[in-house]
Amino acid sequence: MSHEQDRDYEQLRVSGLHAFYGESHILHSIDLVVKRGELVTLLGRNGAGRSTTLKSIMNMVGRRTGSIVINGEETMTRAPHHIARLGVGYCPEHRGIFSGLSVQENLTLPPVVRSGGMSLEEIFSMFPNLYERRFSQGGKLSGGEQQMLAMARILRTGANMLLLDEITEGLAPVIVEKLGEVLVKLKEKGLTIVLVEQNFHFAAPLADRHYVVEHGQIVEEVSADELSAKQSVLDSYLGV
Amino acid sequence: MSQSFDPATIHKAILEQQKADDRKKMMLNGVLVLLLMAAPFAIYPVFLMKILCFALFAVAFNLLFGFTGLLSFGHAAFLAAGSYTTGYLLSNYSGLTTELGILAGTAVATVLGLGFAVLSTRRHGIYFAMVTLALAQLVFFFLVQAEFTGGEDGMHGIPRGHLLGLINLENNLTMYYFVLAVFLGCYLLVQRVVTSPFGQILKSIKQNEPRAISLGYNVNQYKVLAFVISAALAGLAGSLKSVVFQLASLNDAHWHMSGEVILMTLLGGVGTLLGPVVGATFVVNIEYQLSQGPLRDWVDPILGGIFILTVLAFRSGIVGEINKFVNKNLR
Amino acid sequence: MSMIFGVPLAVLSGQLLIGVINGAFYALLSLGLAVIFGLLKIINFAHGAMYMLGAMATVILFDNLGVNYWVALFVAPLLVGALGVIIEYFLLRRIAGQDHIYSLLLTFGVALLLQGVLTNIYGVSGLRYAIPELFKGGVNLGFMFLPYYRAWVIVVALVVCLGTWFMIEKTKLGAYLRAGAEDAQLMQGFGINVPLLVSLTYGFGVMLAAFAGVLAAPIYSVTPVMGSHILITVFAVVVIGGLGSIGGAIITGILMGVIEGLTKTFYPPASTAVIFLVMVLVIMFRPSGLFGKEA
Amino acid sequence: AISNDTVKIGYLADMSGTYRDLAGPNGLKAMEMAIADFGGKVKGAKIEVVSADDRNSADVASSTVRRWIENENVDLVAGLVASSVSIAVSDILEENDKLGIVSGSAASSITNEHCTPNHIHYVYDTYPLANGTANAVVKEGGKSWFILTADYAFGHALEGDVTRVVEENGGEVIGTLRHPFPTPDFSSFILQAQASGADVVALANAGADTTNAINTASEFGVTQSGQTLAALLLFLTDVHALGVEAAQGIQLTTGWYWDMNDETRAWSDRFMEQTGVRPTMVHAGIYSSTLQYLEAVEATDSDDAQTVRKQMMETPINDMFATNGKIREDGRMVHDMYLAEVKTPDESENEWDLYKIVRTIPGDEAYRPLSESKCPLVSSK
Amino acid sequence: MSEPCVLETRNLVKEFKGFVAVDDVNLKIQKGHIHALIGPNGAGKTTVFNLLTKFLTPTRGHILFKGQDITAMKSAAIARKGVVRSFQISAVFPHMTALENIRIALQSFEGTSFSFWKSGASLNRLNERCLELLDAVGLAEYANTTTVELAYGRKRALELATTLAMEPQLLLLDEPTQGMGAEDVDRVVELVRKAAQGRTVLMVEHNLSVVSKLCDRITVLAQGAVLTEGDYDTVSADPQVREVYMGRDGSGERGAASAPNKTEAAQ
Ligand SMILES: Nc1ncnc2c1ncn2[C@@H]1O[C@H](COP(=O)(O)OP(=O)(O)OP(=O)(O)O)[C@@H](O)[C@H]1O
Ligand SMILES: Nc1ncnc2c1ncn2[C@@H]1O[C@H](COP(=O)(O)OP(=O)(O)OP(=O)(O)O)[C@@H](O)[C@H]1O
Ligand SMILES: [Mg+2]
Ligand SMILES: [Mg+2]
Repeated sequence: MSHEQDRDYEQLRVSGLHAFYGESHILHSIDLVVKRGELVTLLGRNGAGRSTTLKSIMNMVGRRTGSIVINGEETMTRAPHHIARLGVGYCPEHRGIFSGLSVQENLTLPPVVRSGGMSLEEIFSMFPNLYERRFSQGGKLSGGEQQMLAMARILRTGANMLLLDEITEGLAPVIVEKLGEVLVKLKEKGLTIVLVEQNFHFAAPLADRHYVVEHGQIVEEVSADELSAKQSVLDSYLGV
Repeated sequence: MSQSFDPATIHKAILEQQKADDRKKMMLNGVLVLLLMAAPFAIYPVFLMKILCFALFAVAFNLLFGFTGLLSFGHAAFLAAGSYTTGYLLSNYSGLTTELGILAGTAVATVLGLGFAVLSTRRHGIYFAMVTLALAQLVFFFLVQAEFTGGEDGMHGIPRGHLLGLINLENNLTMYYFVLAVFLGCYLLVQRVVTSPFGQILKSIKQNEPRAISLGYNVNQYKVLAFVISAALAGLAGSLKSVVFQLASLNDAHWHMSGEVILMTLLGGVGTLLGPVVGATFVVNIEYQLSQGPLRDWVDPILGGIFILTVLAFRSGIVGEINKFVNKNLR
Repeated sequence: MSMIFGVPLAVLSGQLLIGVINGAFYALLSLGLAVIFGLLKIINFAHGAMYMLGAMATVILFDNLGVNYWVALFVAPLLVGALGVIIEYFLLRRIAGQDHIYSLLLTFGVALLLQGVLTNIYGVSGLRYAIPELFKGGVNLGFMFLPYYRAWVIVVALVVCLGTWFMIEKTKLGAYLRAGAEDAQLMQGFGINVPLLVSLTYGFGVMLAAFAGVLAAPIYSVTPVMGSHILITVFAVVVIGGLGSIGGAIITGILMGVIEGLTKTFYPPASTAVIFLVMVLVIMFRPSGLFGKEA
Repeated sequence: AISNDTVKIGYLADMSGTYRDLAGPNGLKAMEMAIADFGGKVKGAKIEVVSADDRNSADVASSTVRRWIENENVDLVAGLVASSVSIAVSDILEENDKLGIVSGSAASSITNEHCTPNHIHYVYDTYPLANGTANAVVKEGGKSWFILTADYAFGHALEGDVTRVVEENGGEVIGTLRHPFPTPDFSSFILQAQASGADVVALANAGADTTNAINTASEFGVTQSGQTLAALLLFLTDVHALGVEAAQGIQLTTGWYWDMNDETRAWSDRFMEQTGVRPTMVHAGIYSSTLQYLEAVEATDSDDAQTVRKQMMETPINDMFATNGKIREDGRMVHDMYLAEVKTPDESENEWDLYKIVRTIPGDEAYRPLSESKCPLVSSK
Repeated sequence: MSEPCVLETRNLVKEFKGFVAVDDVNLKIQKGHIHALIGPNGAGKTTVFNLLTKFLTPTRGHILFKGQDITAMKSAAIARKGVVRSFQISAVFPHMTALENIRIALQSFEGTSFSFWKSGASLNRLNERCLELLDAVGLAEYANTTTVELAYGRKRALELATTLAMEPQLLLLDEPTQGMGAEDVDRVVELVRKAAQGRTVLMVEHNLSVVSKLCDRITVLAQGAVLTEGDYDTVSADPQVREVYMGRDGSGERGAASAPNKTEAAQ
C-alpha cells in the first residue's frame, strides 16, 4: 500500500502507442507518463488524437500496439472492464449518458471499483441540477446537464485515476468554475487526472503538466512553471 | 493551407471524374448486356428468365433498402400482386395482349405500393419493417381467401400469349429476349433514378433524415415516391414471372419470399447496382443446384449456412467486397 | 342462454379463458424476444427454432434417457440456453454493433440450419409426448372443460414472465442490461464484463423460448417446423407491445391471445391475420407500440 | 422404341417441408426398390432416376420439370405431393406430352377439373376418404356433424364431399368452422365443436393440423363427452406421431396398410430395412406405380407418354398394392379402399401396429363415379 | 428601434409531463441583428430552438415570423420559409462529398427534386454555387472529399455552409463553437459574422467571448423564463446574471482567448 501513497509512483505509463480505426492509423507512437496525484492535460487541435489516446488507454479503439502500464500492470491485452477495475474512471467525449435510464440510475450505474468514492449526497450537493432532475430520463436532460451527469457518475466509483474528455464542453461558466473547484479537490485527495481540454483557460491553472498532441504524436511537453516561457510555442501549436 | 484553390479548376476536375465514372458504368453495362444476350445459348432459357425475374425483384427492393435506407419486409406482396393480376387477366380475357396484362399487373402493384407507402413511411427502422410485414401478411390473407386466386393451388396454365398481339411468346427464346429487354430497361431506369436529382435526396434521407428535413425537404413524400417505384418494379417482376412460368402461387406472397429477396440483395451487395442481380443469380442457382443433387434433403440447412457465412464473412456482399478490393488495390 | 352476437355467453367465456392461456404462451415467447431485442438489439429470428428445440429436447430426452417432464422443465431450457450462449459467443458477437438486419439474417440462418438438420433426423410428422400424470384430466368449469395442464401452463407462464420483468426493470442487474443496450463499450469501460452479460442475456432470452417449448410439448404436435409458424406472430406481438418494452411484451402477449381467441369465435378464417391487422392499426396511432418508449 | 435407349424417371417431391414424411426421401427408396425388383433394365434400355426437392413450390417444381423434359429427356415424372405442384406439373407435362404419375396429392380435382391426358392419379384422393369415413360413421349412428375445415381449397373440397355424403345418408351437418392453415392451437375450435353438441366432430384438414386437432380433442376429452372424432385425411405417419393413446378409436379411410396380408408385410419388411420406418400408402403406391409403368414400357417397347398410358389403362393392376386396380380415362387409378380404426393401446403390439381394417370399400363405390366427372377427357359426357 | 422585428414569440410555453422547460417566453428578434440566447444549463435554450423549428410542438403560445403566425407549420415548411437551424451536434450527410452536401441544400430551390428520370448531370450547374459557398468557409479544397473523412471542425464549417446555402433569412445556431479549438472558434466567429450580413442570426452559445464579440443583443434565460435582455455590457453587469450564469470571474472565456498569462494561471 505504501508505494501507492508515494507521489513518485508511476500510475500510468504509455509507450510507443499506435492506434487504428479500421484502416486509418490515428496514433503514431505516443509516449507519456503520469505520476500519482498529478493532473496532466492533453492539448491539441481538433482531430489531433487526444480522445483516441484516452480511448486507447481504455482499450476502446479498433487496434493498438505498444505498451500501456497502469499501476504497474501491462494492460495491452486486458479487456476494458478489467482496466476499469484497476481504478480507472473514464468520462467519454460526448457524455455517453444512458438515455433510457433515469438520472439516478445513471449515477449509480458504474460499479464501485475502489473505496473512497463520493456519496450520492455529496454529488447532489455539488450538482443541484441533477438532484432536481434525478427521476428524469437521462436522454431528456439538457446538454449541459448531461455533461454534469457524465462527470458526476465516475466520482462515485472511487476510481483513483480519471480520464476526462472535454468535461467543460457546453457548460455554463458558473458550472465550469465549479468543476474547476471539484478538480482541485480531487487533486487534493490524491487522485490522478488526465484531462483532455479545449478550454485552456480552464485547464491551465489546474494542471501540473501539459502534453501537446499533434497528428497522433506528442510534440511538446510543458510543465506548469514553464508555461510563460513556452507561451509562444504553445500558441503556435494550438493555432491561437 | 494558404494555397489558393480556384473553383473553376476544381469544378473541372470534378466533371472529369464524373465522366470517367460514366464511362466505366457504360462499359460495365455493355458487358452485362452482351453476357445476357449470349446467355440463352449456353444456359436453359427458362432458368435464365427465372434469374432475371428475381434479379429485377431484388433490384427493385434494393432501390428502397440500399438507396433509401428503408427495409421493407413486405415486398412479396408486390411480387404477388403483379403475378396474380397478370395471371388472372391473361387467363380470363383471351383478347388481352401479354404486355397489357403485364402493365395491368404492374399498375396494381403500384397502387398497392402507394397504399403501403402512405401507411408505413412515417415509421422508422424496425417499425417500418414490421408495418410492411404486417401489411404483406394481410395481402397474403386476402390471396388465400379470395376465390379467383385458386387458394393453395394457385393459378395455373396462364397463357403466355402474344406480345402486341403479334409475337408469339410460347417460344422460350422469344420470351427470354422479351424478359431481358424489360429487365434491362428497368435496370437502367434504376441506375438513372439513383443518380438523378431525386436519387440525391434519397441518399441524403438515408444518411441523415433529420438534416434533410431541416433543409426543407418533406422527406415522407420522397420516401413514398421511392417506395412506389420500388413496388411497381417488384410488381413488374411478378407479372413477368407469372407469364414466364404460366402460374402464380402463394409462395410469391409468403413472407419467406420477402426474406429471400433480402438475402439476395445482401449476398450480392446492398446499395450497389449490380449487387442484387448477382445475388439473385447466386441464390436461384444454389437453390436449384442443391435441390437436384445428392444434398437435396439439405437445401434449407445449407441455405442457413450461407446466410450465416454471408453475414459473418462478407457483409458487403459479393459486389460490395469486389468494389472494396478494387478500391483498395487498384486505386 | 344469454347470447352475444349469436354466441352463447358460456362459449364466450370459455374462449376468453382459452385466449388467456394461449396469450400466456405468446407472452413467454415475446418476452424472450423483447429481452433479446431490447437489451441486445438483436432481432432474433432463431426464436421460433429455440422454442422448437425446447420441445424437441423434452421429447428426445424422454425417449432416449427417460428424463421426465419435471426434470425436462429445467434441463431442456438450460441446454437450449447453453446453445444460445454458444451461438452468441461464436456468431452473434462478431456482428455486434452492425445494423439490426445482420442479426436478423444471421439468426434466420441459424433457424434454417437447426430446423433443417432436425427435419432430416426426426422427420416432420411430429413426435409424441404425453401429458404428465399429475395433470391428466381436467375440471368442468360449467362453461367449459379446463384441462389441468392448461391451467398449469397459465400459472407457470405468468410467474416466469413477472419474475423476468421484475429482474429487468427493478434490479441493478437489469439496469446494467438496459445500459449495456445503449452503449456496451462504455459499460465495459466502467468495469462491467459486458461480453459475458450479453452471452448470458441471449442465453436467458432463448431459455424463455425453450421453456415455452417444454410447456408446449405435451399439447402441440412437436415437429422441427413448429417454431417457424409461430415466429412471425410472436414478432407482431412484440411490435404491438413496443419493441424493447418488457412489460409491454407480457401484457400484449396475453391481450393478443384473447383477441385471437375472439376472432376464432366470430370469424375463424381471420384468426391468424387479425394480429397483423391490430399491428398495423396500433403502429398507425401509436408509432412505438402500445407500451413502447418513443422511438 | 425407347427414346435415347434410356427410360428416365424424375422423382419430384417435398424432401424437406411439411409433406416430407409422406413421400419424401423414402419415396425415392420405394421407387428404387421397384426398379431393382424389375431388374434394372427394360428391354435392354437403362433405367435412370433423377430426383429433386420441389420445396412445395409450384415455381420450383415447374422450372425443374421443364428442365428435366427439355434438357434431360425425362420420360416420367413421379412422386408429386402438394396439389399445387401436381397441377402445375401436369400442365407442363401436357404441353410437352410426357407422362406423370401423382402419388402423394390428395386433391380429387387433379383428375376432375384439372385432368390431363398426361397424368395418372394413383394412390388416393379426397373423394373416397370422405366417402368411406363419412359413410361408415353415419351408418353407425353419427347423425349430426360438426366439421373443422382447413381454410383452403383442399379443405373446402373435403368439406363439400363430406357434407354430401352425410346428407345422402340421412345425417345433418349442424356446423362448420374454417380454421386458418396452419393452426398451431386448436383448443378454441375444439371448444366450439364441443359446444355444438354434434355427434361427430370431423376433421377436414391434413398433416400437423390434424394431429394437433386430435391431440387437443383428446386433451379436452371430446370422446369422453360422447362425441365421435372422424379424421378424413390421416396417414400412418400421423397416427404414429400421435400414438394410439391419443388416436385410439378414430376411424379413417386408407388406400393401403402395411399389415394387411403376407405380401404387404413382406414388402414392408424390406422397406423398413432400408428406411427404418413402415411405409405409408404413398410409399407403396410409388413402388407399385413404378412397376406398372415399367411393365407397360416393356410391353409396348416404347416410352412415349400416350402409348404407355394407354397400355397402363388397359392392364388391370394386381400387386401387393392393389387388387384389380384400373386406370380410368380421366387418369384416376381406381382400387379398393379400406376403412380402418386406430387400435387401442391394449390392442397395439408395437409402435407401428396401428390399424385394424374394419371394412373393404370396393373401388367403384369409393371413388367419384365418371358420371359426376367434370373432366373433358371422359367420353361418356 | 425602427428596425422591424423578424421573429417574435408570444407567451411561448413548453411543458414536459409537469415540468415547465420554457415558461412564457416573449422574444423579439430584430432584423439584421445577431441575437444571443444564453443561460445556465437546462434553462431551456435548446428547447426554444426546437420550438421555433417545430422539432417540438409548443404547449401554448405563438411564434411569428415576419408578422405571420407560423405556430402551426411543419418543420420543412418553416425551413423553406427561411428559418434554418444548424445543430448542436454536427449534422452532415456523412457518405457524400462536401460538394454534394451543399448541393442537397441548393436542390431544394430547383423544383426538380422529384425528377427521378433526370440525369444526375443536370445538377452540375449547381456546382459553381456550391464551390463558392465551400470557399467561403475555407473548404474548397475538400469539395470532393467524403464528409466522414473531414475533421470535426471542418464538418461544422461544412454544416454552416450548407445552412447558408438555404439562403436563410433567420439563422438559428445552437452552440456553433462547441468542442472547437481556439483556431476553429476564431474561424467560426468570422464565418458567422460574414453569414450574418443581410440576415438575422439567433444563437445559443456558452462561450462568452464569442457572444461578446458577435452579438448585438442578448437574452438571458433561466429556468425557462427570460431573466433579462440587453446588449453584452448591460447583461454582463447584471448581478443576477452573474450569479446564475457567469460566475464570480464573469469572463467565462474559453479557448478563443490566448493562453492565459502567468498571473492568471497561478491564481
Ligand atoms: N470511430 C472512428 N473511426 C474512424 N476515424 C476516427 C474515429 N474516431 C476518430 N477518428 C479520427 O481520428 C482522428 C483523431 O480523433 P480524436 O477524436 O482522437 O481527436 P481529438 O484530438 O480528440 O479531437 P476533437 O477535438 O475533435 O475531439 C480524427 O482524424 C478523427 O477523424
Ligand atoms: N423531452 C424532454 N422531456 C422532459 N424534459 C426535457 C425534455 N427536453 C428537455 N427537457 C428538460 O428541459 C430543460 C431545458 O432543456 P434544454 O435542452 O432546452 O436546455 P438548454 O438551455 O439548451 O441547456 P444546455 O445549455 O445545457 O444545452 C432541461 O432541464 C431538460 O432536462
Ligand atoms: Mg476529442
Ligand atoms: Mg442546449
